[in-house]
Amino acid sequence: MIADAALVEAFEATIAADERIEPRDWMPDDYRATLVRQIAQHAHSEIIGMQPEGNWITRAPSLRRKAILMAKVQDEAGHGAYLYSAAETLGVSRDELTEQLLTGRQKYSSIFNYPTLTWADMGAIGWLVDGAAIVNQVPITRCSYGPYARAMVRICKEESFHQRQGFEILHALARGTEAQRAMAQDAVDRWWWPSLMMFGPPDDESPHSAQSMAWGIKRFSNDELRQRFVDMAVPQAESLTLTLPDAELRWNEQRGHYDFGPIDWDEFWTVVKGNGPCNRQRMEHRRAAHADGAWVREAAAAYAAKQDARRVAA
Amino acid sequence: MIADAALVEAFEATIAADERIEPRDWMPDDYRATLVRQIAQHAHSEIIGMQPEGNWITRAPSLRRKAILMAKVQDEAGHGAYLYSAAETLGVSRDELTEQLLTGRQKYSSIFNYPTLTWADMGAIGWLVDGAAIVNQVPITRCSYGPYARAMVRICKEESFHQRQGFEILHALARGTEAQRAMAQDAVDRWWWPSLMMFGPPDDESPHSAQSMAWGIKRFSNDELRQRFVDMAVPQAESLTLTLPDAELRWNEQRGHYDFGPIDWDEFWTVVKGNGPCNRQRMEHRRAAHADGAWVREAAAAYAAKQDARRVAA
Amino acid sequence: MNDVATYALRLGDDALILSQRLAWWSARAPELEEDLALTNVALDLLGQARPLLARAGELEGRGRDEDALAYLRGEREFLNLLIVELPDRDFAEAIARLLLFSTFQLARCEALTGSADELIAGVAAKAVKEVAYHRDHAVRWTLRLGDGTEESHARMQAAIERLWPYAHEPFAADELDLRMAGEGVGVDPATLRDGWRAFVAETLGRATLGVPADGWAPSGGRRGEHTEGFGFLLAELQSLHRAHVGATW
Amino acid sequence: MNDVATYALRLGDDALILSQRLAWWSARAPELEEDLALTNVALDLLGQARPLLARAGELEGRGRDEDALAYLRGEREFLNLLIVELPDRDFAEAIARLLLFSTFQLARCEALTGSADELIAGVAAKAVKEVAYHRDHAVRWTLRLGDGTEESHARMQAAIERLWPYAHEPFAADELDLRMAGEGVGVDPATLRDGWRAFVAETLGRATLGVPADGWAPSGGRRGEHTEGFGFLLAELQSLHRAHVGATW
Repeated sequence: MIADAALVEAFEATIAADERIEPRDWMPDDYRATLVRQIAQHAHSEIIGMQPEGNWITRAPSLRRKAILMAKVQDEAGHGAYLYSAAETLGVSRDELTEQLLTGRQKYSSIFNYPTLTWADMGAIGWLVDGAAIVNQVPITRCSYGPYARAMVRICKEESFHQRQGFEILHALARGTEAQRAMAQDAVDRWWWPSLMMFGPPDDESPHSAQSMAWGIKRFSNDELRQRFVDMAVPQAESLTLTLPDAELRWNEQRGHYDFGPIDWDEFWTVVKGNGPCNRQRMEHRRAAHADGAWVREAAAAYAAKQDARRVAA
Repeated sequence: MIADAALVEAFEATIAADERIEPRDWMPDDYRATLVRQIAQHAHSEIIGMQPEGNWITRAPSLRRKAILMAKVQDEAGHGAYLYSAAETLGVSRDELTEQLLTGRQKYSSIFNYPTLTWADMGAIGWLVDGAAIVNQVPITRCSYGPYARAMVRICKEESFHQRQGFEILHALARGTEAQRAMAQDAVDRWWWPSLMMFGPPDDESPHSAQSMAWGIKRFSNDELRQRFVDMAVPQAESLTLTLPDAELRWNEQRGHYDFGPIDWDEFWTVVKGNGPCNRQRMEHRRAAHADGAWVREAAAAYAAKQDARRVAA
Repeated sequence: MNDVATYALRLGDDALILSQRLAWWSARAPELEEDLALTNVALDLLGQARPLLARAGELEGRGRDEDALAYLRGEREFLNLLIVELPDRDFAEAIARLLLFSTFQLARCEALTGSADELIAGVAAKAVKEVAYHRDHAVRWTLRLGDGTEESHARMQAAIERLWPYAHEPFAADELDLRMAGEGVGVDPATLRDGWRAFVAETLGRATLGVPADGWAPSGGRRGEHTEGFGFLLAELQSLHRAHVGATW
Repeated sequence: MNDVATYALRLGDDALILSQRLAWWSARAPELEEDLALTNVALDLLGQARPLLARAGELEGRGRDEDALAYLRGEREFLNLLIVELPDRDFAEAIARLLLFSTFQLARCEALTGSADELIAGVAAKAVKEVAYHRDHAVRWTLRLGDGTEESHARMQAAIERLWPYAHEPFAADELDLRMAGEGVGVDPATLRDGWRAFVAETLGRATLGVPADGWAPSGGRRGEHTEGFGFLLAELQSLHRAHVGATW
């Protein structure tokens, strides 16, 4: 089917005016596909992201921290739910998306393929990983696709709450015992570089970015966002009295930004391609939970069908 | 088939002379059945008895204690193996006996239906439960059935080693911190009465005992053995500086024995009938281990059959 | 510990330990909405446990706060009912436990809103709404599983059978319960039994499930005599806290 | 810690953690004889671990004994290989791990009998016989499972596939390994690889099992970067000891 010229024009005018495309509006197939891919990946990241933090819920070191962590992991499930709903407005069902995740055809953020080795990782994930996510996501609150933009407003609000909680965890550790302080530094050492990788490959190797920018899905380049994150993180690290594991990190008066050392893109691609420390574990866990729950979902469907039939009969 | 009078006479003469009946000797059906029941119950007790102590192997508080406990639980498996072999000399296979255990047609000692709640229970089980077992079993080293008597010689030697180790655990705890001492006393409080029940119902309610005595399978009555155990345990408790939970316990000069309070036989029968704290758990655990291992046993059998076939073909 | 402190600790331990068990379901539930729902229940329970433990520590007067009581007691010092500490072998067991326990807990909370101890009364008043939701949630799933597929029916029936023995302990009043009921602080749980039974039986009936026969009725939680799995639960719960003696988080 | 202490700790941690995992099989093995056999292996390994940890503590000179090292280190301080810490999901995995690890361990023990550190040499000399038995045992079961039934073949192949990625780490020498090899205390594990591979491939072949393709090769154990399950193993192992600070047992 060839798109009606008037529809194309309307779509482009909406984009140009920085207004929102809504589900019932006409949109190009590629625009739709790009959004589905991106929203799905984002939703899957929330779902898979529950695992590394969920790993510490039963062992949280105080009841207050336990409650905060449980609520955070629950928020991630909630974010996953909003985002799947946003994707559904584009005509894909949650079942299809789940299938794409479980078969590995759609990705989730590689950051969740690193293990959480100590409690301090709850702090580092909150501060750095959620921090990077916020930098990535705040521009999406102005995304051209309405449902995605609106989901992101709510998500960003919660994420910033999470980021503050992560910072507080590290803050308490950094001012705690020698062992706690070492734990905090170790976590930051392990999570810093993977967090920088969250912004994706350098601009000159990021093929889809230009089109996404043109469509108002993406607002800033990977490298711009990465720089923004570094500039934000460095003074925060100082206030935590923790160091960032990069000897080349220093203020560049001329650029008005922090310079930082080269990123190990080999590691990035290794993890993206499935060979990070936890890729297999995360997928196995999700597949097992899905498989273990099959009989429950079937029961719910069977019950609903029976209820419908009873209603009709009555 | 009516037994030849000469065979009966030879059997009775052997018993009368306090000599041993061996597997190839003729014996009355009831004698055989009694022995099978008793040896099987004893073997099953060793197997089920691995669970309450196995429960603490991964948590033992020092590497030395861990090694001792692992070796002890292993000895129990070994005792089970000897005893099943002894029972096999009477014409029942281990598979049949396992089946009888798993279907609940044969019993195991009720003492293992109590839970091990703390590390001190490793001490109390060694000291009291193995102690009671030894008092029960030493006379069986002179049992009229040769294979059972010989198995028991070896078992008693190891059990007395275990008893000493249990005593040592309690000794260390009783001389340890306040919390350790409390843990030791608590364990003794919980295991004392169940240990007294291990000798079985009072003599006037123990119907099978007379025949077993006549056959030289049993040498002393339940109450005689129980008294022997109490007389042994009281001074040991004193040397541990722990108390036994019986206000009526005192030396009776006239009898030359310790008097002790009434046993709660309702509790005994409740547990025997399957309603102790852990009856279901012990059986479920054993059934699950057996079921989970089925494919392994089948593989071993299939491999052995293939090997035999290859040998024949070669 | 005095009576009221012990009573608060019992209530708090029930909530804390069930919360810990339910937290296991995080990222493991059969569907996303259920992950959210079970975590909600776990969070509600944790929210109930914290002030109750704090109250117990305050009444005890030895300077133990909620964390000291949660993280630094041993197996024999926890006073929760056995039913809340059992591990879930499948989703049906999680639902069966929630049905049996929350039906009891709701009745207990309703009674405790009038407690002479203000903190207990306050926690109960807040918890009534929460636990009513837990019970509704359990009922909805009991119906779906009981009257769903052949497999779900069988699993749900098995779960109810497995948990039923542990559903007697909550109603067995001991002397402390009776003293607390007498003083208007607590409630005699035996008085809640008929209502509990009626509700559970009606729910199971609607779900086409049978009410198990009464029989074995294990107990001991209130005396700190727990199941063997409980020590492993505590080992996990307390591991990090105990590894850093005296640290703050 | 100095180099030799760290080296002894690595060897000791490998043995300690595998022993802990194998101990799980107690009262859970497929048959009684196997319960005895797996416990034997676990006991041998524990017996190897103890003097090695003690030696590490002695060389460190800060007064830590075998128990301080086993019970009072955190997740990031354990230096065992990842392969020994993985939980067994079935008996095939227990056997696959024992085959892959004990074949490596035997070669390492043989090399270490000539260690310049007398304690390490002594432990290795004693362990050679024990580990040869472990390997034989693993080989016998690999044959039975691989060439047994269709199910056992599939399970054993799956177990080998699952563990294979973790079989690379033992041979990846780091600087400490090379220094220790240079000083005659240790062995460069890379030199053991060909022999290991030949033996394992031949065994798998006899068992009608395929040798997996090399690929993903996780590592990190020697730097204290473990799998997420490891913290739970430690929580259990250390729970009682940590609950009683300063107590003797």
